[in-house]
Amino acid sequence: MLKIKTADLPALYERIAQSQDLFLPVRSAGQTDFALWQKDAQVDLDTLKTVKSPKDVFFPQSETLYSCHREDGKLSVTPEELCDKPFVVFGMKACDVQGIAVLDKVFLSEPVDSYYAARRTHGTIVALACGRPETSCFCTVFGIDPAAPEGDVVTWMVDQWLYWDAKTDKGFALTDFLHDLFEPADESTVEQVKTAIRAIVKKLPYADLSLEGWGAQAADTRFDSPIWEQLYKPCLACGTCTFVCPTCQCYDIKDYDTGSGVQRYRCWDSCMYSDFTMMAHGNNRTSQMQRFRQRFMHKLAYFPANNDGVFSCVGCGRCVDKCPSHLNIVKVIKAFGKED
Amino acid sequence: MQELITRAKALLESGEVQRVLGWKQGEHIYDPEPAFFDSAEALKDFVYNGFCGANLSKYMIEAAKLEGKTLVFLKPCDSYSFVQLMKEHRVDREKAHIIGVGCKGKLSVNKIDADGILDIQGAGYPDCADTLTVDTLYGQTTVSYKDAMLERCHVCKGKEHMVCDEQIGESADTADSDRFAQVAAIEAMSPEEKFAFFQSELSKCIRCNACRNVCPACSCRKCVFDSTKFDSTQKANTTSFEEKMFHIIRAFHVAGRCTDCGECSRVCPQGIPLHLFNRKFIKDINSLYGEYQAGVDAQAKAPLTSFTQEDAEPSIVAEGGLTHA
Amino acid sequence: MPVNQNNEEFRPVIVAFCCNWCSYAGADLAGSSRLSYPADVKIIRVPCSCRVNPMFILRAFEKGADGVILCGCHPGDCHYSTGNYYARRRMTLLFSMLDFIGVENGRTRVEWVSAAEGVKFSETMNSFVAKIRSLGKNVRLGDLRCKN
Amino acid sequence: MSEPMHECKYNPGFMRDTLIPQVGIITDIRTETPDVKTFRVNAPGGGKLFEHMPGQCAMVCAPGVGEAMFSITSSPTNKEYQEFSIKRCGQLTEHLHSLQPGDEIMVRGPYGNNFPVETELKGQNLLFIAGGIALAPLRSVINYVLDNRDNYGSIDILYGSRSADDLVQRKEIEEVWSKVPGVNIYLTIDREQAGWDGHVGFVPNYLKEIGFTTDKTAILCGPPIMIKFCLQALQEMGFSKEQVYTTLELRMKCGVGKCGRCNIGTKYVCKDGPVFRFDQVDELPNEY
Repeated sequence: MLKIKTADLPALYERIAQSQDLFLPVRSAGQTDFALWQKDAQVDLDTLKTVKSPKDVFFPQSETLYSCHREDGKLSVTPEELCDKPFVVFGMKACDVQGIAVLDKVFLSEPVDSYYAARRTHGTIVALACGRPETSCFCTVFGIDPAAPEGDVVTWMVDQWLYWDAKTDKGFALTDFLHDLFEPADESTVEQVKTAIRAIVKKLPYADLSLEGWGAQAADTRFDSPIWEQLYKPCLACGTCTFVCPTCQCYDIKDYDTGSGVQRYRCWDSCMYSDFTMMAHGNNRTSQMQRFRQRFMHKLAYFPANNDGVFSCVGCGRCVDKCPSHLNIVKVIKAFGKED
Repeated sequence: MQELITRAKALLESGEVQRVLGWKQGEHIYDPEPAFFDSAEALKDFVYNGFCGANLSKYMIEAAKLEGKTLVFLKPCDSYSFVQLMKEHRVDREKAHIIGVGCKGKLSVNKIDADGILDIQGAGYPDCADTLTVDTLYGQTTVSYKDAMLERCHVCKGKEHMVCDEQIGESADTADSDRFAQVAAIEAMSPEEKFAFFQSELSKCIRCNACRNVCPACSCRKCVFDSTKFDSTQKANTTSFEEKMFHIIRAFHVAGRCTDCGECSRVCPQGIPLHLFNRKFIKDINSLYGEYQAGVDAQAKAPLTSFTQEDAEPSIVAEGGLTHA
Repeated sequence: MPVNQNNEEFRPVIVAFCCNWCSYAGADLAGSSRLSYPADVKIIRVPCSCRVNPMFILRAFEKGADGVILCGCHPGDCHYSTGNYYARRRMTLLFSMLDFIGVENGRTRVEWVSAAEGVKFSETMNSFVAKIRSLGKNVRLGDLRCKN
Repeated sequence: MSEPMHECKYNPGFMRDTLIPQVGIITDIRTETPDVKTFRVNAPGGGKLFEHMPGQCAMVCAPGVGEAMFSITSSPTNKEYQEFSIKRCGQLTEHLHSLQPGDEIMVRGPYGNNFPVETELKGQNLLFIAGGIALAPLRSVINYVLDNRDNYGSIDILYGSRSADDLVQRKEIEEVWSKVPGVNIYLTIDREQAGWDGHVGFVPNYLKEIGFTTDKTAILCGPPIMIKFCLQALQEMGFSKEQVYTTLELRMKCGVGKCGRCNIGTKYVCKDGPVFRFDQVDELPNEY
């Protein structure tokens, strides 16, 4: 276990940024999101939840897959270069790290998505334990411990110190590179912090949320429930919940004509959008109820059925905070809980 | 609040209305959701408090397609949207029973600077406190009601309902700042400053379309941004021009129809002050074509569907005739 | 850097939306009268100035235009009697919005050019191109993806 | 392909990411019906773009226009080229119909599962039922089966469309398929038409009129309404759902079960389908 004064963190950022890209929570125009560190960046480790999850470091909201050019009637396809440089993501919370584990199940399963895999190979995750969990947090429901995240390096903020504990080879390599910035630390301080965090988490309003009835079996039992018809009504069919979610992975592939060729890019898409399943001969989900149901059934039933019971929700609570209609996965889970 | 429930029950039981459109108790005081209630029994979850900011007018477009009458609760500013939708023939006045509900300013939990908010006292209606007491996981704190109010309430359009069948509850005019002050402040900036301001605000946009979908004026069956005929990339979030195009066109398409209800800014997950675009159009319309408030009069001619022969030429912009008017 | 340093080198891309009945005919007259205007101007014929949706203007900029000009019949002379009056209001508001977000306000212009005004058409285009040359390349409204 | 080939580090067995298409040349276009054309596609250097199995699909893309999934209508036993029968019904198909032989498009695939021609279907008597453009996916199976005639029992093909002009691959049906021993062809059109002396009537009704015995495995493909009534008819005849195969079609973008569009229940139609047996279809939630 190592530690560094929080006042010295800018030196740490600068050191990392000398040799690789560093992504961390940056405050800009009043909101905090993960962004590339620059000298004048306003790093914000106090905000518990960035608006967007850090998933877009690995799975960007929009990325070019390849471009096509036509010359003398001949088409050529130029694939976009894959990420080939190491980078660091600093300050991911336990739920965000689990979010990446969920995305891994999608993008690293056969056939592997090489764009995503290249970023995963080159990215080092420095996780940060949650100092002040929020009302909307319910990660423990999914077995996540916000006091001890997964990650290549795990860190804790205690008073004026950042405690640093490398866990993997990537984490050790990064620690070696920064070793002169640290001083040795005592594990017991961190243990005390962990205990304190776990005590707060127990008191969270959603701490006792029950997932009973969800999981693989819900695919059969809950699809036809009349509850959906009640639940979806306030849904505006916007994509807020999808785009702030650390596990939503649906994407669209589209063309952009740059005037000197066509760039084919993929961008996040939302199953909440009316045209998500629209094709030339019709749409198989014509009502918002069906689209709403698809989102939650996918997270709570279909995904676990295909992935050994792992839910495609990590309880980060972003949708709880951000839904314009105050509709969210907690209300969905609870609505079914009441009926059983 | 009890008065609202009693009246709603009576109307449901008499068969005069088939359903009630109101707000439903959430998990906390600060997350009520818009909801339809089909029975007197369901109304046990009905809630009306300082956090019921959602404008229910847009839901009336769907309600107009249902059998029978819908009872809807509209706050004074929501009623402007309803009148505008009547003007555009998107809602059916005959199928709506409107209760004009009082409003003393609506709150945003995002404006309360505290972690782990569990409960808030003083946010009820009609009894609201000047100071809200906020219980959090990390202790108690207070915030003044005014400081927690939505932006739109600081430029309140007044206590009058533009349309309603009956009125329940008192309203308060909560305006305490000039509606166009923010717009004027930006107009006074240099082009470089203006551009930098909007670049930093709009680069946060995640193109979730919440601003569009919540907007009572955005009621097109098929939005131009959903058309496959455009390659204007409905969902790509790039920090280049695309966001600006989206937001300018979004605001332009509602120019002259926007009642300035402020829902776009309320719902933006990134806290982008989207109302600035709409309000800039309103300010220009007022100064060029005469004062106009959408949603006041369903018969009035809208500024972008009318003209006079003496209208200003577009060159007025380059000549600086608008910003210094 | 709003002003381009090498004005001689800079060949701006100008899109001119011209109404079919007056301004396009005016452009024709300019051509047949051998009045010159820069080849940088790309004319797009529209049935009426009112046909021009704000999206057309923004998309022209997005795809690389450095200046966009809309030409229609003089107020009162619209082939469809009132189209240009509506266009006038829309463009005024749109230009004001562009100014509001920090786009140099000389990049857009509306001129009324009749079928008989070949000279005005050529003068307008010459002066507009000169204006855009002095403003330099459009960096604020172009899509980054179109820059390569 | 002009650029050097390196095996993709993350996708052993692939040259590059599965989302990246290959350039293909349209070498022949046949007009089948007023709104269906069959496109023959070769690799730029000649030969096939890839190997596939009957029932599999591929993404056909036109840069700047779009990309969509089409079933490969040619049989894998054809060693020279691949074919796609495409009906004009949207933006992309409109564009494809405007192309000429020699034009280049992009293709990626093959995607999805295939009809179990080498396993469950082997040695079986087969009954093919198709309506309209849906002959496209079945044609690859039919030709595969005919080219491996000894491996299968009797073959019955029931095919119908709106009119005689809308029968796809009519020449091949009449000149090739009908001449193969042990193959019975039943054609029908929806309405009477001058010059047509064959059967008139909807496919499900004709199916009942013929009344097949249940010692067969049926492969059913067509518009949803036809599928519904044909399945009913087959069940009335005594067929079980385990004896009937079909294909599903949903909006697809990635083709590899990641983009989420064709997700229905726990299945991704692009990856787990498009071929399903009816007892499997029954397990899916009812939103296809």
